Amino acid sequence: MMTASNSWMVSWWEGFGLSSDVPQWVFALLALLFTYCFVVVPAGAALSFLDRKFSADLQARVGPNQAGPAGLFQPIADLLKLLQKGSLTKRPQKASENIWLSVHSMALYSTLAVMPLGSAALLVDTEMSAFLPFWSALVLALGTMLLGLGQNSVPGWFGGIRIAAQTLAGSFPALIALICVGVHAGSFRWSALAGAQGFSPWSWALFSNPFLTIAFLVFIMSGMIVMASAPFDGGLALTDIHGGVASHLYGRRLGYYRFGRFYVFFLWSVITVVLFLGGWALPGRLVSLLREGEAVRVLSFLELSWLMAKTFLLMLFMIWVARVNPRSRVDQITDFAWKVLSPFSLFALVGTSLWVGWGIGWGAPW
Amino acid sequence: MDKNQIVLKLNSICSGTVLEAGEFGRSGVVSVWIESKTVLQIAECLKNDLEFQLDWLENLSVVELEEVVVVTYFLRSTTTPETLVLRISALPGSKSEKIVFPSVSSIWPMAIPFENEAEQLFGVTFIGKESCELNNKFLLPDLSHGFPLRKSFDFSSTGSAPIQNGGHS
Amino acid sequence: MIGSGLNSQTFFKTDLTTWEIGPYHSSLPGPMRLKLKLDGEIVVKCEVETGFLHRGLEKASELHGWPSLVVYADHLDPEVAVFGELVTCLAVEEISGITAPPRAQVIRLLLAELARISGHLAFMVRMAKAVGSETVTHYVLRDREKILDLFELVTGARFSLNFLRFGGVRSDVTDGFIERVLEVCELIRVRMKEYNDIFTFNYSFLQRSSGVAPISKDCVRFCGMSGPNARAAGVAFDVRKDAPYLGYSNLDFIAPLGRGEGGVLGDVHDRFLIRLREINESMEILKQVVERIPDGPFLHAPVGNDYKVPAGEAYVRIESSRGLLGCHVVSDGKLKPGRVQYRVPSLANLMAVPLITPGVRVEDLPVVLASLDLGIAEADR
Amino acid sequence: MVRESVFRGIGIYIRNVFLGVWSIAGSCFTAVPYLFRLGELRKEVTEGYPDPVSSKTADDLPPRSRGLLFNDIDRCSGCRDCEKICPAQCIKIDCEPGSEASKVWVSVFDIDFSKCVFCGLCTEVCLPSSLVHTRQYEGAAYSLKDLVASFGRGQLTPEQRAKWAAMRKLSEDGEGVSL
Repeated sequence: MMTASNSWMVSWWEGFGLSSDVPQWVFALLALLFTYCFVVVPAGAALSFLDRKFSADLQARVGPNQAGPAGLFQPIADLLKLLQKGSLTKRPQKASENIWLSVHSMALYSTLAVMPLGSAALLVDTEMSAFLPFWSALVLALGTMLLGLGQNSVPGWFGGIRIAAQTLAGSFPALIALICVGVHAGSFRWSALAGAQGFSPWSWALFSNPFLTIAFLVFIMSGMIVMASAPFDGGLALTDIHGGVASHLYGRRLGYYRFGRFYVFFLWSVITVVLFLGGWALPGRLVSLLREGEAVRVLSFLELSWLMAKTFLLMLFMIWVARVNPRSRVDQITDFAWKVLSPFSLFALVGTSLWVGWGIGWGAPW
Repeated sequence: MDKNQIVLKLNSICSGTVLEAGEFGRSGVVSVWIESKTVLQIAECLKNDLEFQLDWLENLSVVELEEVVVVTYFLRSTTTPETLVLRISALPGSKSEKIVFPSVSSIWPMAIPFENEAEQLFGVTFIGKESCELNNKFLLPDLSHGFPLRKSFDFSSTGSAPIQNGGHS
Repeated sequence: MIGSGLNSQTFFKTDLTTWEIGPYHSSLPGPMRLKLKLDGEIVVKCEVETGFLHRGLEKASELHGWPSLVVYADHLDPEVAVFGELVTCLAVEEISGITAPPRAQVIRLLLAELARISGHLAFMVRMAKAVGSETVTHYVLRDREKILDLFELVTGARFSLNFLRFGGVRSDVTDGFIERVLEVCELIRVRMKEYNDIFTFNYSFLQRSSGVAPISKDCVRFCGMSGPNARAAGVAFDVRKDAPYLGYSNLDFIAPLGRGEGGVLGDVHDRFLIRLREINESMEILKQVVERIPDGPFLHAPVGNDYKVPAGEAYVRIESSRGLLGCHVVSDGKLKPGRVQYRVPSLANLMAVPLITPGVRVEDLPVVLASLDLGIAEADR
Repeated sequence: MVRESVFRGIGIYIRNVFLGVWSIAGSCFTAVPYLFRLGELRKEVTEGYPDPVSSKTADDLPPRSRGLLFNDIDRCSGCRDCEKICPAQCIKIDCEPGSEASKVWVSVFDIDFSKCVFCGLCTEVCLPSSLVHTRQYEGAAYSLKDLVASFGRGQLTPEQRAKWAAMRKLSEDGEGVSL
């Protein structure tokens, strides 16, 4: 499945002068480790700082400025503070919790292989690769629900049930919106999806036809519902059910849980950027120049950083909506998902297929 | 409704209940002392009678004046500018003996929280109190030390001397 | 009592979940306990237990001399301390037959209205926190600081002012006070427009608050409620209008009533809007009064160690930011007060909680409790 | 219920969706000016503490603000008025007769800030106004003992006491003789 020729790992590997007859799974494992350690974790740290600074700016506050120059080491400070927290009640660690934690994280981070991080960085590029990342969103929701129900306390029970209802309601419109993009791009391969969009915004799938704009909005909102991010975080609400699902977590486990939620938030934003906002497409001339000069590493680095820039902007947009608006009730969230998002996503699907079917010209210039 | 008319009317309801009628402090409001047995009938009449229509018990305050425990009902009407102060009193036997009054919560339901408080702080039990889902029945950590708001309450039993100033020099 | 006839109790034969929200909980406005019976997420029965904050304020007032009475009245409701002081001073003045000089009356009125605005802003902070919009919480707290700075300028403390005395106020108003009051009024007028854009007419806040836990007129009559909660249900009773004190009678202002914009008269949205309107009314009062502070003495006579109040009793009521606050003082002519009893609006609001919460969802419980503006400190005394 | 026409229902539905999105977007955009600090009203207001630049020091506070108490012992007449009026009874005074009849030696004048509620009654009652509120507010301490501020002049040594007693008797006799 993995095309060794353009795998960027091979070029890195030869860069160090090592032989390239190593079995494929070693490259895959290294790629996964590399992506996790040098893309996902730094993005987590950077975004946790940006989120706090950005919310502070929104709310006439100063934000973190004590840890390091202008508060840059705040993520590290947060991590250290979290790790040294202990539990007041010496609750015995249930063995089942450790098993659950490991299984949950394996399932959650398995979609790293499918992460679309650049034209050369595609480890898995199958016909269904656009649908695979949904797996981690649903696993997170399942894990959160089990976490809540396993707490055998009333807040936990409420939190778990709310997360389940919310994820069900949110994933239907998200999948329909995804199909719209597939209809527009012709296939669900990452390379095809990204290839259908150029560097300039007019060539993005977002503006290629009005129905895809609706699909974009539906995809973002249903993503916030599936992830239970701020305006829709009834399940984890601090006020009425005491943090609901995660109220009994502390220290390392709480940090793990929070990073799991960040990972899905990050993954959802990367997918949205690749699907709708032109992914890693760089100007054609620059790409061809680098390709001739055999500078695959520089090309993949530039593509990755352009993708990350757009992803962070999109995440800040979501955080902006989260910080300003009040939280909705779970029945209002599920009503909103079933009665507003789903019809609009179906309407967008019909529209896009008619638009592409009748071949109305001014779509994406190939 | 000036003082005499009120006294006449109340006496007509159950004869001889009005012990004394006067003015409440300097406020010009009529204050009527009645026997504690007839509180329910008088309250019923005050609320439903067309002349009074005193349907809002604004405040129920319990005071201990020279060993006499006085329960004061401050009545007000939501329809007419009519106000009245109704007072009943009793002499407690000893420091820890409870006084019993009929409860007016069946007529004025807003009296329940006040009666709960009076029960714990003054030892005035109101019989026939309506049940209510607001219970402020646990104001004091433990009720074994007597009734705090009575003058005869001695702090030695609670083991902590009170901070007090003024008036003892 | 539950809306639809079909509820899970009859259909699935499940019994009700009981859940006790203990004295400390992030959704409660103060230390109180709610014993809930839940059918799924909908509250069927709710029992409120208070008394956790009983500190024997009235007994303490009896143990100390007359000057300490004002210091204890501050802590009746620590958030808006002026009202406790005002009602106690008016009661003692009525017993001893003295009246505060006109300048002191106007200063008291100014401080009362500023405390009302600060109380309503604190109410908005609790509402925004219950609904979960962080940004509004920070904006409103920042604006309340301006009023607390005014308090510190005039009285020396931000919350427990200890500024009113029997027969007037403790010291005169500093000269920069008048400009700063007008400045604060102007600032709040600008901010109110901004709150309306960001919070009041926000669609999801409308969804969270309209039609939730309405208070009917007979519930107001049953619990003897007063203040903004009663006026939101359409019961027009305001002590400043019906039993004027401190010269409120010659000021033109209106006591706003609930209009049922949220669909049902007296629901959470009405209670929220009425407090915004009351902030505007208080600003109008401040503007009318602050230019025409009459000059003259600000204190009848200094209050010292040997201050005695003639024997007698008095019951006085004022309109605090939570409702009708009454104080019954009995004096037997000695150096210490005989008995001080406070009639508190929050007791009536607490009595209404079990009546309006059946049928409310668990998620809306914090919003309902915040919308009633319960002062647990004054309810338990 | 009369069945409304479908199109009216759709019309209301679309209007509600548009209304919702418009008001949410509206409230989001009111927060944007804060992002770029536009105008005087939208600067950040939190102050770092202790921050040399922005945090308030004692003299930024208004003149009347009631901070920690200070008693100028030379002007204090030892009249104990403040001790009597204090609701928290947190002032302890111990006086001894001074070198002349009119003078008083205040040996102990302790204010226990763990009990003081900063109500200001003592400063109001103090005739020589030697007891005043400073604007200092940093009163944190590691133990309850450190919270007690003492302004007294310290116990008299027995000889000192005897010497002053003799001086007082002398001045009394002096007056007796001159009469």
